[in-house]
Amino acid sequence: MTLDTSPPATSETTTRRANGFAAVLRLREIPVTLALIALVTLTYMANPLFLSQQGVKDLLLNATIVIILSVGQAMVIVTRNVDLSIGSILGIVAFSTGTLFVTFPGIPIVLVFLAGMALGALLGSINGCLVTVAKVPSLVITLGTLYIYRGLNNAWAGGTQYFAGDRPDSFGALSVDTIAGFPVITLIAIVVVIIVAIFMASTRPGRDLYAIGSDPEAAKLFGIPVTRRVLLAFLSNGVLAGLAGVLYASRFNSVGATTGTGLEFDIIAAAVVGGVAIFGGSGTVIGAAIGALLLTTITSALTAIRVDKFWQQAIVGLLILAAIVIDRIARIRTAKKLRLSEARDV
Amino acid sequence: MEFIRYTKTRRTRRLLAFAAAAASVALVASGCASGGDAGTGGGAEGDLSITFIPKQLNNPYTDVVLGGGEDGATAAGFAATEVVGPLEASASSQVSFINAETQAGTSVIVIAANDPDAVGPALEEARAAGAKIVAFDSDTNPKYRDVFISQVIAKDVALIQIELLAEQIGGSGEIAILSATANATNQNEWIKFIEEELASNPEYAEISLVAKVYGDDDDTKSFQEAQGLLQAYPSLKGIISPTTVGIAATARYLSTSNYKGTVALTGLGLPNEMRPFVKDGTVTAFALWDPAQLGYVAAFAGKALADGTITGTEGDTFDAGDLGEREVGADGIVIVGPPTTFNADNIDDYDF
Amino acid sequence: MFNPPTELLPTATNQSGTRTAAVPSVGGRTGIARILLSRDTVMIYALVAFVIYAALFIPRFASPVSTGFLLLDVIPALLIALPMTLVIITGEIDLSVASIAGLTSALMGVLWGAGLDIGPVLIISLIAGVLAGAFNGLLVAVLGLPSLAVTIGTLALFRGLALVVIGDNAVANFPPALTSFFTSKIGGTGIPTVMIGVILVAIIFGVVLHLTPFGRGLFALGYSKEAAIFVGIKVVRAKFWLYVASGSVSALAGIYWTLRYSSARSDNASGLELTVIAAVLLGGVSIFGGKGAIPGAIAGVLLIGTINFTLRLGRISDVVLIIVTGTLLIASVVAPSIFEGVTKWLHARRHRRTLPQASASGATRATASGVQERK
Amino acid sequence: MSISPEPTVKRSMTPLLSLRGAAKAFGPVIALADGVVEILPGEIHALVGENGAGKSTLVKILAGLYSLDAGDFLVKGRPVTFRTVADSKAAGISVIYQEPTLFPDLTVAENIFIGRQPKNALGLINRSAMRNQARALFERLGVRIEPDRIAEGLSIADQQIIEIAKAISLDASVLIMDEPTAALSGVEVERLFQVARALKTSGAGLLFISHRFDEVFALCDRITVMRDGEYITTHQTTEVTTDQIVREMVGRDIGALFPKVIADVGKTVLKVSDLSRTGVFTNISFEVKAGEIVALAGLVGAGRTEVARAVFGIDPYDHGSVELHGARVKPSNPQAAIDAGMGFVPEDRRKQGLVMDLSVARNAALTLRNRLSRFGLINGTTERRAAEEWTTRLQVKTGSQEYKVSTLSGGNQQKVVLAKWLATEPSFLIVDEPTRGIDVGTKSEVHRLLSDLAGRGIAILMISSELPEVLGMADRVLVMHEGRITAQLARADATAESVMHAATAKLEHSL
Repeated sequence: MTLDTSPPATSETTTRRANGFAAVLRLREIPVTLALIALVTLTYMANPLFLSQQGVKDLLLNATIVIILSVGQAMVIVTRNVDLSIGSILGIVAFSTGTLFVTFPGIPIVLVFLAGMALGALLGSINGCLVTVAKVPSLVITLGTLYIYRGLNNAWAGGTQYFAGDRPDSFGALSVDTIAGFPVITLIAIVVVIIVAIFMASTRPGRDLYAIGSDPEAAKLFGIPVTRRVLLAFLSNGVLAGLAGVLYASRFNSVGATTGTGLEFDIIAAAVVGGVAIFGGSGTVIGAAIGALLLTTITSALTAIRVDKFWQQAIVGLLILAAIVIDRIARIRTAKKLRLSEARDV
Repeated sequence: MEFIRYTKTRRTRRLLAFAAAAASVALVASGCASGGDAGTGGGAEGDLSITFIPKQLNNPYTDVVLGGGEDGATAAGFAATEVVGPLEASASSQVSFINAETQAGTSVIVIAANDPDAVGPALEEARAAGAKIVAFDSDTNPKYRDVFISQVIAKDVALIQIELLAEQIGGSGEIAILSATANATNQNEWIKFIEEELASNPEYAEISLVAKVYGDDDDTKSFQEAQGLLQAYPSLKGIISPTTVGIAATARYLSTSNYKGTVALTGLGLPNEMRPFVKDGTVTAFALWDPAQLGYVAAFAGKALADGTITGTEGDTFDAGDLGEREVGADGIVIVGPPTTFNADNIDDYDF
Repeated sequence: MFNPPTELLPTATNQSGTRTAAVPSVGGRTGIARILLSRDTVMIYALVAFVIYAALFIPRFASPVSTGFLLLDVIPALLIALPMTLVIITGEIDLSVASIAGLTSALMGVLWGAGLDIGPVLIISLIAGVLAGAFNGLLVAVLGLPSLAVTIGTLALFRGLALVVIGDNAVANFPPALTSFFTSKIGGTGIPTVMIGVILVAIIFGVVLHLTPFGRGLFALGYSKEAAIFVGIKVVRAKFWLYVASGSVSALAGIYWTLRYSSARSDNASGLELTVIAAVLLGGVSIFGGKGAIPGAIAGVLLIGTINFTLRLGRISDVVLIIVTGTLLIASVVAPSIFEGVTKWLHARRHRRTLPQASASGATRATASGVQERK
Repeated sequence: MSISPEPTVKRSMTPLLSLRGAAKAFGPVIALADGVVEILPGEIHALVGENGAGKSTLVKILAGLYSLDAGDFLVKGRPVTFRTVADSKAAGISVIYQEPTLFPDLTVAENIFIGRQPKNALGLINRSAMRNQARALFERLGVRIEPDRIAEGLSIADQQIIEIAKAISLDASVLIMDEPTAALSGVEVERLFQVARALKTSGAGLLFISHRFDEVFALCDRITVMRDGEYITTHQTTEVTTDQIVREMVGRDIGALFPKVIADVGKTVLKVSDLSRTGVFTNISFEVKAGEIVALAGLVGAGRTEVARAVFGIDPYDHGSVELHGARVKPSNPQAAIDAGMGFVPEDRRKQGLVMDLSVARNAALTLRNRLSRFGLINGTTERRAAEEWTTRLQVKTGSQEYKVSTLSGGNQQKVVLAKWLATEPSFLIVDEPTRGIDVGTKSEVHRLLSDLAGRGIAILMISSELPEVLGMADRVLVMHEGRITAQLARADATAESVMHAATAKLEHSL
């Protein structure tokens, strides 16, 4: 990963005012995109099968669920909050999906999606309510609900697991069939990313989320409905975690008590790698999605080039640290540039 | 065979767990519940109690084993039967459960060890307090237990798997193994025998084992390992997965990819999990012993140990209820029975 | 010693010229009442109450055996909770502790497996912990990167290195004398011998936090970094050494873990970070920094440990434990807010009743300081 | 969306805003007992009063942050009840706080239009329209700020301008400015006033809250005085004097605001030689002698605070040296500076001077933590006693030493800051804006204290943006401009003209 390519983007800001804002945002996504391209290219050169039809499909499928979760998490992180409970939400929704299909054979798939997202929304909004009403940091609250939701999932599921065979073939086909080379569930993820990206970049409530994360006190003074907006972020995150839970049930074989355990840090890592500032206010969901794609691709790439799998986690760790450092460097450069342009103005 | 009862117990236990969870959100309630429960768990003088500690609760295979275990315990005449264990299979998490059982004065502890050594000191303490230790499913270091109830003769399991696969891939080509965790005692033993057989049996001269990967008995991880295998080894002809989680995850991947039908898969699986994959042609045949028997025999072995009928030395024999008499072999190992092969013709006859 | 000069300042000439803003009643408690009602003291009451309850009503709980098993179980969390308290008080966090413990354990296994003497093995493993902590400290304190993100990174990195070092192997053949020492008890008390060391470490951290200038500085630092700099607190240095301390103690916990279970594996202690943080927060340490105490944190760890142990004695599923832990954690942080909210609401109601007539007469104008006089 | 106030000015006598008998209590504390204010169209109305007089509460009521417990609130003749900030905004009221509240991560344009960004046909935010409208606003205000840059790093003056632009774009008929000039220097204040007058001409009403009487008299049409949460009176500016206002504010006559006593000047305590930090300040050399108050004057951003921070070791410097009593002070090490005998009362009391959530005692003893420890351990009793010593001496008004310092008034907080530094017995004290945001009563107390300290042989370096304070208190005035010392004036030579000239001369050229 190098920094060499950022200067063109920065100089553009000064010359072309019109694109300034977008360029600043893009800046944060450039390193991760380049890293992704480099990774894919190198792996492809080492093992051409990596980009075979099946290879690409697998890459996309692996990333799909993580992408959806990262996008949701990015919405929460932008408001200077965090949701650690998503793994538990995903687990409980995935299991409820399995349960629905078994309990009501022939239930329309659309209904299952809606039910999963509704359950996710409920769990997400419980997080949101606790965070906004009790005014307690989300890290603590969602650490608590991480345990509680997981406990409920365990209590509910016990040793029961539902398998792919318990679900209709058409449901499983969502993660098998492709349209123009893209698996159906990946297309769902892409649609989600686009919708959320537009929401975050180009609607008033979306921009409010950035304002809240940028300075919560100022947001209150300014009259932004902070409580409602933060609640919205948690709720949306819940909905997306719910969606991810349903898709998980479509893609993987078994859903049970431990489904989705330990996902939380991977998802936060994906968002951070994608340039979402951990203290809120900046970063985009596109970045988070690319971050998710990068992290899942690394896993596949290392396997494909037969690198000792023990290195995998260490490399992911290094990548997260690299992302943070690069983000800091970018920030310092931007600040310096602004100071210079200010000096010229005076 | 008693597969039917298992389903019932599973549901009952689930209900119990749910009720307990609901009741205990209030801390006091949980304390009360534990107080009430403990009375039965402790056991009166002379009554024998048995506790099963599986690798992990809430795992379908484990549930079948435990179902058999509970039936066996009742049949063998234990006054109290308990199942405790961690929710995640980690090496050290079983220790505190063993400790609690030691304190409860449980007569027989039946354990499937996540790590052969990590549970050692705790088991020694339990023995010092008078408990008999029966290892089942996955052995501890032999010095820490009285007997080990093995599914089958390890070599038989290895041979049947390689035989099935060799048949499916036509006797030649690259194969790989997708195992559970790398230090699971039983897995490694089977893999060792598979490797030896490949090296020594001229029938398998054309077959080469190119990779061993580990899915940690985690569905997602096994799934991705399977996927990685096929990408890294394009000419792979077949996969052996000697673990129920691994084979199901791999089957799921194969059935959803275009490797379906071109890459063979076999190993050890639960018929209920594997049924759709056998029916859709992803898997031709796989093997497994009857897991319920494993628990069943373990309970009877525990009873015999507690009664003093056997001590776990080679040549000891004990009555195992419906399954007749069993003999303790070398190293205190008791073999349950031969593995069964499941295929499209017979899979519907089984329900576990 | 400090010796102020006498009679320096006449200053403020007239009392009425400097009207104090009314002092709100909150925080009005003094001295002993404040200590008796503080968040961490309440935690200690809760712990004592629960232990008494368990001793009375849970069969087999009241025995030295319980003490032994319980303490052996909580020692790793107890150890790590100590530096974690200090780190959180400065407003930072360290999520990599369990990974450092795992890395230490893996390293011990490999070194011992390679035939080194146990002495060097222990020393090298401890040094690894120190270095891991220093690496965190470098990134967080020196480079000023956000600790939450950094330690999520090192959480993965250190666990990854543990895997790189030992792979999927497990090393178990540590000297029996040593491993049995780690599970031995002091006489018939049931208290594990290693608790002596743990208590020593706890005292060191307690003293450093509560009785030294450095500790004073940490509280100030947690509230306001700027203000801390102005009184000469070396922010970078303080944070750096806290992370080193955190790494070192995590390494100790890793060594303990390895020898107690006599098993060195890469996945040892995984997930412990969340348990520790939950316990520390439960013990009254504020995630915002600036607030907290070592006794409270210890009480938090012991409370969760005791509940855990009681549930196991009663053979109640871990499911209950996770739900109880989560609920306690949320309740402990939400309860004060709700309490505050209710108090405010009650006040507001009382005032809505009294105020209209007050302002109508235009005369009542009592402020809390009560020294107002109108001219 | 229209971004300009109504072009036609209707001069009706219906007040834009009128509040009578306003009351607000927090628990047992009555913050406002009888608040009265009335703003007419085309008027700049001043609200003055000591800290704790209830001004901030009143502003927050107008802003919709607090709800009224009692009182009549009319906007353009109609009674209103504000539940949220949005209600207040909808009624045409805009508030600019002392510290601008911009979102550092958002762009300038977005900061202006947040929550009501122009939309395109699809209902999505139209960025180019937003940018153009922002640019148009800045043109009207006669300033050049790039709408697409992020707000982080903007000067306080620019941030104020953006706040004003925001208010204008809201079509606000009432603009409330809570001490907007506190952080501004002369030129910037003048620019702000121009904008304010322009708004007034266009028919808006402005409420201006300030502690600086020169500004109040220069700008405002009427002045409302408050004291102890109550309305006292309203004057036409032309019919009243500063003295009278001050009397009404404090309810008594106040002695000289600047009780300067010329002390005997002793030997050099602080010697700064050739101090430079690239891009911040260059070749700074000066001395401060025992018993002397040296003022460091200049515009905000001239580098005054930066020099002080470097001297005290908070920031590094590239070259040069700092000597105290002839011995070099280690750079970048505040503890070394403290040990050598320096103290620093920083400009931002809430963020830098105090740890707001700690008790008065802990705050006051924070500087002493090393000295109070024996064998490395601190004795709580000794600590409290040491803290009490100085807070008592400075007559800090607090119910208990254990109260959080955040519960004290601004003036008393500043006394705690002074107490904690005086407790270290400094021989050299830096005071940065020592009376910012403090009421008149405490202000003169602080001035008396500084004078007294100098009289006792302490060398004092005072940074101040208030010219009267500089001229009234200083024995010598150093003026900084763009990181350099441009003038050194003796007390006799220091006049408003000479100081301002040195502080701005170059700037005028460049403009």
